[in-house]
Amino acid sequence: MSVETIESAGPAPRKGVSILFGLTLFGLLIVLWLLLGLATNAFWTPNNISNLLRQGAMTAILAVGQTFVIITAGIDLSVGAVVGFSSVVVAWLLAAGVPLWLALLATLLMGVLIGVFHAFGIVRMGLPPFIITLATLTSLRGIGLLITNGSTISITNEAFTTFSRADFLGIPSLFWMVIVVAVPAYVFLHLSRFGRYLFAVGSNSEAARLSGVNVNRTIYLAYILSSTCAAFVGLLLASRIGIGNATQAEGWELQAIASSVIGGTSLFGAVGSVHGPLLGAFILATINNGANLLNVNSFWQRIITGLLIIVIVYFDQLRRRGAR
Amino acid sequence: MSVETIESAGPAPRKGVSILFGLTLFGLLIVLWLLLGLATNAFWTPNNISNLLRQGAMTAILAVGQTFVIITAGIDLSVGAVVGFSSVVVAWLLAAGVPLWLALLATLLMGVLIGVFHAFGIVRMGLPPFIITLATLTSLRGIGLLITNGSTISITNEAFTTFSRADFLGIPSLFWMVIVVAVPAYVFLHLSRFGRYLFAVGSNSEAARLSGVNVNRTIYLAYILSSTCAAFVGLLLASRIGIGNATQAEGWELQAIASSVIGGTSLFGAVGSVHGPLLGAFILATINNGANLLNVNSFWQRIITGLLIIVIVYFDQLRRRGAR
Amino acid sequence: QDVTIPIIVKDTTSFYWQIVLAGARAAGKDLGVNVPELGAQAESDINGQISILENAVAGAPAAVVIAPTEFKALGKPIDEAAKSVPIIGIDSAADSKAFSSFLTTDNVQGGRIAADGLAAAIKEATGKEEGEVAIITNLPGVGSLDQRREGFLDQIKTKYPGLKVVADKYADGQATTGLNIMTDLITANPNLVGVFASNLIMAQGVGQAIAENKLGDKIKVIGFDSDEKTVGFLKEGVLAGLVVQDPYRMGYDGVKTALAVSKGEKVEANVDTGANLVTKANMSEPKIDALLNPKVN
Amino acid sequence: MTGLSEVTQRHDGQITAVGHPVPKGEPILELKVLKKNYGAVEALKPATMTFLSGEIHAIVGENGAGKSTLIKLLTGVIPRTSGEILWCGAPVALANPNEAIARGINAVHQEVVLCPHLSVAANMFLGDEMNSRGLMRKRAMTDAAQAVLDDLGFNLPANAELGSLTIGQQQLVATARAAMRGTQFLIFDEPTAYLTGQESAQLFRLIRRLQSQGVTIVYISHRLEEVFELADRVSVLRDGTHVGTRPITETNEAELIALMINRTIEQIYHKEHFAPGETIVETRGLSGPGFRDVSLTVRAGEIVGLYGLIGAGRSEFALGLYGRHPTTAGEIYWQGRKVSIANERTAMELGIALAPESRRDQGLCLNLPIGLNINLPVFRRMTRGLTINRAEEAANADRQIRDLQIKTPSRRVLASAMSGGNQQKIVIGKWLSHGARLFIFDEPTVGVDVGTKAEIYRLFARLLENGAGIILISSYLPEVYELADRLHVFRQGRLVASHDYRAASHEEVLAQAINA
Ligand SMILES: Nc1ncnc2c1ncn2[C@@H]1O[C@H](COP(=O)(O)OP(=O)(O)OP(=O)(O)O)[C@@H](O)[C@H]1O
Ligand SMILES: Nc1ncnc2c1ncn2[C@@H]1O[C@H](COP(=O)(O)OP(=O)(O)OP(=O)(O)O)[C@@H](O)[C@H]1O
Ligand SMILES: [Mg+2]
Ligand SMILES: [Mg+2]
Repeated sequence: MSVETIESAGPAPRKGVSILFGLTLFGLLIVLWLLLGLATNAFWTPNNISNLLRQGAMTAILAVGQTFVIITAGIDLSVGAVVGFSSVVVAWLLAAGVPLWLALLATLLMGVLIGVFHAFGIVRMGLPPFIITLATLTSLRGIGLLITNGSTISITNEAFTTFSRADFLGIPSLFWMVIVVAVPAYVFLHLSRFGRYLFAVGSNSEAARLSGVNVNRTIYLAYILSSTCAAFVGLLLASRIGIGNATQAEGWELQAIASSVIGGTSLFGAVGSVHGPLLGAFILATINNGANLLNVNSFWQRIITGLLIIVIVYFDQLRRRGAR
Repeated sequence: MSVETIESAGPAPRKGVSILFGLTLFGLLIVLWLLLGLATNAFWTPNNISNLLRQGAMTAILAVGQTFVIITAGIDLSVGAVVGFSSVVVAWLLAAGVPLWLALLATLLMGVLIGVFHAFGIVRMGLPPFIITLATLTSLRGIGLLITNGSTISITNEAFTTFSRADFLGIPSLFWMVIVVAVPAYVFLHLSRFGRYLFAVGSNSEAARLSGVNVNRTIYLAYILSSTCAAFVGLLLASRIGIGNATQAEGWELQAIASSVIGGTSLFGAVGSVHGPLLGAFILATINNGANLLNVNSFWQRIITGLLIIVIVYFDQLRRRGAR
Repeated sequence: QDVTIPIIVKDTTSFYWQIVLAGARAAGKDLGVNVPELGAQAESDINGQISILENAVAGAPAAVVIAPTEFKALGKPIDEAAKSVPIIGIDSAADSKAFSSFLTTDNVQGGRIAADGLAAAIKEATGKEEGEVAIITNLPGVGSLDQRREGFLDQIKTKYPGLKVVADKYADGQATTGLNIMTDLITANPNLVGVFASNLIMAQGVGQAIAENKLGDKIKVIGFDSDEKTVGFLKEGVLAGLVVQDPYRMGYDGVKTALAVSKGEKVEANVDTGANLVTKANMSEPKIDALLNPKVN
Repeated sequence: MTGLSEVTQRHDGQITAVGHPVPKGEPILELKVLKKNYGAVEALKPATMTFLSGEIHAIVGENGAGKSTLIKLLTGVIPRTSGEILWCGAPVALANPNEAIARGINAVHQEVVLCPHLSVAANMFLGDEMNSRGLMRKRAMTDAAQAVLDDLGFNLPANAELGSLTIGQQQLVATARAAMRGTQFLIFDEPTAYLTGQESAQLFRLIRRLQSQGVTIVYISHRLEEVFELADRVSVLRDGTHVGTRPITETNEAELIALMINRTIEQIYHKEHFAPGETIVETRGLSGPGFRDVSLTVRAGEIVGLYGLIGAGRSEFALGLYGRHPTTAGEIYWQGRKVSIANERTAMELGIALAPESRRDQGLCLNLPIGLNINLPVFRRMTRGLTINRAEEAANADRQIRDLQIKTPSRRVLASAMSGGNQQKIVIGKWLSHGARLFIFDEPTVGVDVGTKAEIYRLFARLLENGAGIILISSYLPEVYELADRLHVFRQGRLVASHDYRAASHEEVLAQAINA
């Protein structure tokens, strides 16, 4: 691919450039916010900022999880299905009278197991990540529909459903959850050696193996993290909409991947960060929020989103090439 | 990725093995058919075989187009949207009184242009194929909805709408269309030098370039073929459902990719064939047809489809490794 | 059970169609008929439903009950199918004269009922039929949702000149998107007094937004179809009303009629199974209660 | 000195707990009927060998003889088919690289296997990071890596991204990394392939230093003079069989070559002189990315050699001339006519062929068959109507495989399954079948065995005889020195000196390249 050529032709962004790049994407977000503030009075109201933070939160967490996988040159198409399935599992457990803490724990554990299954398929069965996660996507939706019999399970636990609406220190709890995920994710990816192994495996898995890196364990780690993030988002979704429904979160995998790539992750692996996908997710959320506030026709909204994705990623490419 | 390592560790299927592999996938299809024949009386009725051929046809054509792109180590996520969009375009043109032949031609030409746009984004703007085609996916649905104003356009041209139901020599016309696409596709991919160039670009675009291969033109070719196949399928769909509707064919891109991979295409590029995706598409169609005939609950159907994808690709991997 | 009568719904993954299937299942049990439950995986998947119809006919059943997912598109395939088996239509119409019998709710009428319900609720709250309203549609390109939207918009325009539609939004099939759109509408339109969420998923999402912002008194929401969650919202006053159809009866009577047709009995050509507005006031009436709590299992 | 000893000690501290070094001169690693099959290919037939503690043990053999296979078995990269490996007298499994690393067995592999996206320091510490309380000490690692590089005399920045370095520089990083870790047993698989004389000398000093610290060294090379300079003992592999081990003092080049290829070669640097014909190409003040103001001419029947250190700009000049990179100034005259070469196809149409420097990145489509690789430049010529003439395709591939003695059962085998030297032959073969007036060979004999090297040089002579001109780029001074009719020395992107055939001494040329 020509893209690959371009990416491997010269030195990739160095440390300083990566921070600069993060800043520039952040700058874009700020510019969007300022423009929307000028265009509509409603934008800068505390209420709307809260909404925006809530709306971007779930995609942001999914995108961070997805980024781990993409850095290893893999992909996880199942995350949307895992979100929907988790919402069903937690609703089902709560309806069966399982205590809240146990239901949450069990759902997260199920996320871990799905990740283990993916990595097993990739490492032991030699399946392409695309295929094994596509298969899980298909099957999980089926299992979820079977559990709910094609309908929804209401969640009556008040403590659980009010959580997503709550604020803490004036910031929506959903956004706090982004911080709760992003901070350890940052430490893991950028400061610990496991994060470095993710990059090494994505860059040249043979070299990593020869250096004594446990490549298989690294792949397990990446997929477990992705699925667990997705299960966590499933909990947040269940809390937010108060139901378990297996067909929810359809297409969120593509949104998560898009957020990650907008945030500078390379689908060829070995390039990515934690702050990038977060910014990517909130840029997408801002586009939607802004379009709603400006009462843009829903169809135009789609067209504009597509064009903006192209423009943003294009300028990102330009900047990176220029930075060399 | 470990998969990549496995694939590059030894020789990939040689000529003989590739035919054997094709045969074996073909064998699997035959086994499926025999089993279904035993399990249900309705399966081997001419009527049902016609249905099966019709039902697999559109995915098969999409999968062949997609395979060209995947061989260059790219991906085309837009094909489902192009199918829906084409159905709108042809319906719109026909409603505007454009003669049938011109409407068909214009729709195909639009497919070509979409492919050109993709390749332009990849080659000139340096965008990852995943991103540019994802953006087109989003925007095209928006444009289609804008044209139809969120609704549908009826097609009154009888000649056009009866085509998809017609038979020729006892074989459904839709299946003839598969042949019409597959035969030139086979010549192109396996017998012409351009096919070789696709493989070379997917394997190592720099080596291809230094060997005098016009890498950019090869990429243009791949994406144009994929989009044109999709536009062609859009025509078939419009003929089959008798309307233009921008939201049709949602998720068909994943089905096309899955068919291609089941048929032995490697998502890392440089491995693929024309017969593989055809078999993959008809295996998927058979699973659905059989499940319907056996009255399998539609939720179980999803679960089984997911599991079968894993099993089929796993055994394919095994055979390929064994063949070394 | 030698007699087979498949029922083909639009989307097996939605609660509404599960109720239809439950009715059909019950009829199958009562009448000793084998009833395969078929349907596409999304209401927008026209090609999928055509394939399923083809497959069902290939099994040589006694009759087929179908809820056509799109008016024009299913016309020809149904004509074709009717050549070999009798076809009974339920829920929505199709461009075909080949139906042996037809049991429907008129979705356009459903939209009108929603408009009436919304106007009444607004009047009850503010004393006048005036203000800004919005409509949120689950997905574009879905026949029944289009018809509801059309009926609603038409009724507002012709009968309630005081009501102004300030937003006409489409979501992507996700409750969360409905929720997000609604919170943004609340921000962007402080004077909003009413919303029509034209299917179950949107009613869930929009209801959640109203509940989160505790605006049940100020913004009146009419939903379409019902489940435990939306009935709960209705009780709490989060939703002002729900337009409910009688899916259970459609399924049950569909199979029953199909059996009669296959035996050569004469049946009524058109049956309207009706749509009703449910509000907090009438929800405990026995007839409505039966609609709200169908016997799914 | 500080950097290396510091780090080595740190690793010493970890390793000594694992294995006990054996007294100098005793067997440290023994192979007992060790065997490796790749499917039907017997890469290593049952081999029995002994490595003595503290020695420098060279291994030589033709391309595909099984040298790299042996190394991969010793480092746990691939599993053995049968046989036994004894480490300090006890059998060991060596089932994965970790096990080898834990015992202190390290290798610099033939193809540089590092992570291009990570920094030099990150690569050097990969799998063995410095941590404190679970977090990496990035600064400390960068400093330590820089100290080691400086100590070894490698002028490389530790915080640069590896992918931004040339292959040669990457090779140095791999060497530094292994040296930093290899405490007991260190294997070099053709380490000098991408190094210039000066760097080679540095490497040899490093190897001797490690030996004096008690490290056992295994050294694989196709350059016999290196073997005689360094080794204590030398083993020969032929077709996967161990045909003998000699103390270095009891053998000579002729004997080794005879053992390796089962026949004798009177002269490796086969050189025929032809009267120079018309000028094929002339550059005047050509500049581009990585090179500046280069003027030279190539005439029919002559070899023009380009010599320089790593990064001197020779490959960039070649790529510029070939149209891969845009040139920014200067002119190119092709057979007296001014031309502009905007892309590779223009160059090919004029009659230029380029066998590039990196076979992995530029030369080969590794996961495609050998036949397709050989035919890639000539498919256009084989097209009849719409399709390719399959018979012609097969015939051409088979002819090149036969002529170049590429060791493969079939043209359908993937290029990735070939040994390094055989891969190089595929790259050359593809340009021979294309044919041209001007051949640019960039490091054509990297990793190629003596026998084949002589074949390739003979091939050059045939090309010259047919009226072609050759630009030969090599970092191996003897090669360009012995072959080039005119030798140009590059330094920092500029052509700094030119000599006629053997007109200057080795020392002079080297000094000009280094700018002493
Ligand atoms: N992955 C593989 N699959 C199949 N055969 C292989 C593979 N790797 C190497 N071989 C074969 O094993 C034999 C030995 O190869 P090896 O790489 O050990 O040679 P070598 O002595 O290192 O040669 P060179 O001097 O060219 O590097 C060759 O015939 C080669 O083709
Ligand atoms: N695309 C580029 N743009 C600018 N400079 C480059 C580019 N590619 C390489 N260089 C620089 O050009 C110089 C010449 O590199 P080149 O690879 O041509 O040297 P060389 O003499 O062939 O040495 P060797 O091949 O032995 O490493 C190096 O300093 C390199 O970093
Ligand atoms: Mg070797
Ligand atoms: Mg070079």
